[in-house]
Amino acid sequence: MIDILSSILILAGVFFYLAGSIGLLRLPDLYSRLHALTKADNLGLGLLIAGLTLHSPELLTILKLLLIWLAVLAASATSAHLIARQARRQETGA
Amino acid sequence: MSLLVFDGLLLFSIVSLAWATLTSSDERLSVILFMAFGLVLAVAWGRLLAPDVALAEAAIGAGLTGALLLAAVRGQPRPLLPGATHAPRKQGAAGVTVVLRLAVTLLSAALAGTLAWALLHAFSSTPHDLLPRAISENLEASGVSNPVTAVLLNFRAYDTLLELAVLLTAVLGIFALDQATPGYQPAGPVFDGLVRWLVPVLILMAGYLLWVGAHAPGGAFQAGATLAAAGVVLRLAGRSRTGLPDGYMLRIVMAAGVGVFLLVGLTLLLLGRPFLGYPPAWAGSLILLIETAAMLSIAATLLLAFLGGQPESTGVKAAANRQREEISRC
Amino acid sequence: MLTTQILYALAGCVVVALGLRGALLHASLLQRIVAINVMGAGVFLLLIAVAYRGPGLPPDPLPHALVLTGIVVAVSATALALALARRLPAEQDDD
Amino acid sequence: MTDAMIGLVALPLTGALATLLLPRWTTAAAIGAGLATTVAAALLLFGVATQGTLHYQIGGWSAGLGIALRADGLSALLLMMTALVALAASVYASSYFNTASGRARFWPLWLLLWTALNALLLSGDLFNLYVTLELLGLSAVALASLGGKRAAVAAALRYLLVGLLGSMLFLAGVSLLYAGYGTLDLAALARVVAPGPVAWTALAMMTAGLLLKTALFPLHFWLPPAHASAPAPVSAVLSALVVKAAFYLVLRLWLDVFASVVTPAAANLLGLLGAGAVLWGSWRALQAERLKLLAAWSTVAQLGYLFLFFPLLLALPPGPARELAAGGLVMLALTHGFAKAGLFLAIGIIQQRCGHDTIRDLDGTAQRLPATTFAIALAGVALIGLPPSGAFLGKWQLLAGAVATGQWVWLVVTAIGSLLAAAYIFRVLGHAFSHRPYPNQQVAVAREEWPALLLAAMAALVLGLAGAPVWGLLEVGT
Repeated sequence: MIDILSSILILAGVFFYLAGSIGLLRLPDLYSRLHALTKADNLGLGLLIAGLTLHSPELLTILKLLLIWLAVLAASATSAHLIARQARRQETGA
Repeated sequence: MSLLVFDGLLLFSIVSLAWATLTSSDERLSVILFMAFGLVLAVAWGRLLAPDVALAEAAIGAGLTGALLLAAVRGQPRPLLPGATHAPRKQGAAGVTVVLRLAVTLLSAALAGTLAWALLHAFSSTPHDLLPRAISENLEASGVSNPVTAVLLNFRAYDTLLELAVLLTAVLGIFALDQATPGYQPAGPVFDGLVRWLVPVLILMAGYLLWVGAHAPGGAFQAGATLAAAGVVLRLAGRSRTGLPDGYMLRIVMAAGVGVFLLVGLTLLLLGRPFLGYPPAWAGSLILLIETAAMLSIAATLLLAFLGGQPESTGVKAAANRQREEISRC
Repeated sequence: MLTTQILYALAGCVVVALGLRGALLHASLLQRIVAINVMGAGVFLLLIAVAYRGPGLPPDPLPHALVLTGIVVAVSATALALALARRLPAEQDDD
Repeated sequence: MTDAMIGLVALPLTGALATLLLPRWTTAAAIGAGLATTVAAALLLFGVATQGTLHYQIGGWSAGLGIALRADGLSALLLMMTALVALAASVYASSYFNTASGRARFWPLWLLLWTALNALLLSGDLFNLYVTLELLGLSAVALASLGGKRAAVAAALRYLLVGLLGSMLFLAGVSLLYAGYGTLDLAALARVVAPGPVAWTALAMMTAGLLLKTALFPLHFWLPPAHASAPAPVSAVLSALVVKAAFYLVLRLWLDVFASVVTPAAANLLGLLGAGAVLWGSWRALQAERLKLLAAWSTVAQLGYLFLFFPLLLALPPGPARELAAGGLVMLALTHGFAKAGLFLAIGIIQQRCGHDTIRDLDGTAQRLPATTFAIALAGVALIGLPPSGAFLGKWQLLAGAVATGQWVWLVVTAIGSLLAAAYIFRVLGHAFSHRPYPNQQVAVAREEWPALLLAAMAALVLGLAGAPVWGLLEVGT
């Protein structure tokens, strides 16, 4: 039962990763690419980690996995922000 | 079967990323591809049951080397025309260049072929397990239960001592060349917010990696790289202080890794034991002591390499009397 | 013979060759430095493949330790090379 | 006595840390560490002479699991040469670097280089050798760039990249050997290695890497700019010791560890490359306009002679004739080490006193700097191979071996090379001794001239006249 649930979560995570990657390649401009990539990847990683926690025997491992997710969330949000801001500055010619 | 598909995909990514890294005409792109190459490589280390190496690759191979390379392309304006980073070629030499490229390509292919041929021969006999067996038999006496740490800090500690000397040499060489590059602009509120909690987490993580290295993947090098990463993040956020000590204290931290290692080795020699021959009862503590000093030195050294030279406050005097050595007389 | 071991080791050989080619051919100093790093990564791949003993079996820890040392040596050399490269004015690329 | 082996590595390394941490006492700490290291080298040489090959298991672990240090006659002799040359260059450097910041930069790197040389010569473990090669390469490059000018930095960078390429090839060979034989210990490897794809490929890759580092023709392109643009004491050690460390490894691998694997054809190839180096290096030295460049090209040529011995040693059956030839090889290497270091130090004095080292403008140097000119002349005697220099004994054995094995071509190469060497040395001396209306000065030897003079005298007189024990020592081990 747990195996099936975990597999579903991981597969769903992979689907979001795939969607994010396709978005990165296919979408027309930087902002929508960023949007697709970060949203999909954060969600994808979240589902992946949720799937993996079901397999983890120890609380410490689960905490570490959650920490990874939080760190990636924060890092990707920040870098998306920095990239978008830089692009905005270049557009406005500042 | 499914693992074979995974292996195939992974190896395809590794080889094609290496190819893309080396054939890109844009230096910046090349650096970014190299970092991606390093991260995929870290997955391969995980796959081959080498988690210690995976950690080091992600932190040092891809992470800090990538940061160093990115800092090196930072100063250069992005080339406007594709291929503008190439040195201008002389028209007449085009034919020679083609022949040269072909020759080098053939040479490299021959190298790969020969190496592969010899490796297949090596693999065709049963693997030698004398040494792995000796390592696991002596693991108990080594003071740690992670065999990689046992090799690095006990069985082959001498290699690691010299390796720390290599790091020290590199940073002394960098010091002799130049001052640190100018810092970065202060970060905006979003990045600054990240830095505020990320840096303490990185420091905590470094401590954890150092401690856990005795019995699980981790150790001084991964911990030192993580600590250095905290400094890199601080610098990128425009902080003037990157956590490095100043002046004389900095020298002590730089020398600490080699110094403590050497001191332990020589003390044991004076006590009638072999050089670096820890008594089994003390081995665990001595290794932790050495690793702590090594971590600080590694972190300082890697961060100094990222700064590109001596931090300004200590370096001003050196710049002022930059020496002119060839005196013109006669 | 282990298929996994052979596959990874052969990929290592290819990466070594790609790195060597790049190190010899690249006009850009920075990319030559990158190429040498790639070549080193190929050698590491080879070593870690040698250490692999199959699923479920503990790998040989010795090559792992060697690669860890190699990674640190490589970053030291890269740092020194980049510091030297920075002292050269960009407009006068050598060769 | 085996503790001397640890001392040879630990003393200069401690010295490096001391010079880093005691900024007021850099020179004193460095010279002190240098003296202590030299004493350790002498003790080791004595130990090897009286007790035979010495071993040390670091950490007390058995060889294979741990790292073994090993000193036989060959390594003990080279360690002694390293100590004497480095000590003399240290004394010279203490007056060459005349600012506090210059000294602060130079000494730690210098002692790290010394550490690397000693560690390399003592190491009995393949991967440990890789680490020592990298330590040697990085410290040598950092020192070579201390010239500070653009040319020095460019040459140092090229030196570094070539060196790294060489190390990577070496490491690839080491990995292959570990895959094939499951050991990194040189002695254990020598027992099990057998001709076959693994041994051939590994030896070829390691040799290729080392030939890059030892700058054997046609892989010498990086050497002249790097050695010619470094500060004088650094050039001395780069030319006399650093390239020779890589050569020592080739020798160790070919004649010792892989003795059962190498073939006469492969040795002939090394001999041919050596011949190319002798002819091309001497020719370029003759054409050099600057003294330092001349000395650097002469290093390319002199390394070539060492490789001429390979086909002879492979062709000679084990026995007295082979031992005589091997002794000749080592004698030539030792003589070149002392002579070239003396030459570079003497050039450094000329450069500092006159502000240049252009050969055309050296007229009258003999009057102004008689001791330095005399040092150049002595070093020249050794480089040409005139009696009573050690090089004369070395070349004599080379010729004897060539005659004994019927390999006449090496004889011709040696003759042409020696004539070219005589030409480039006398070209320098011709300018130096040419008369110029200078007021007669009293002849005195300045403090900084002594190291050059002693090194050159060692090469031209001591080794040749009192060098017989070298052959006796070489029977230890190999």
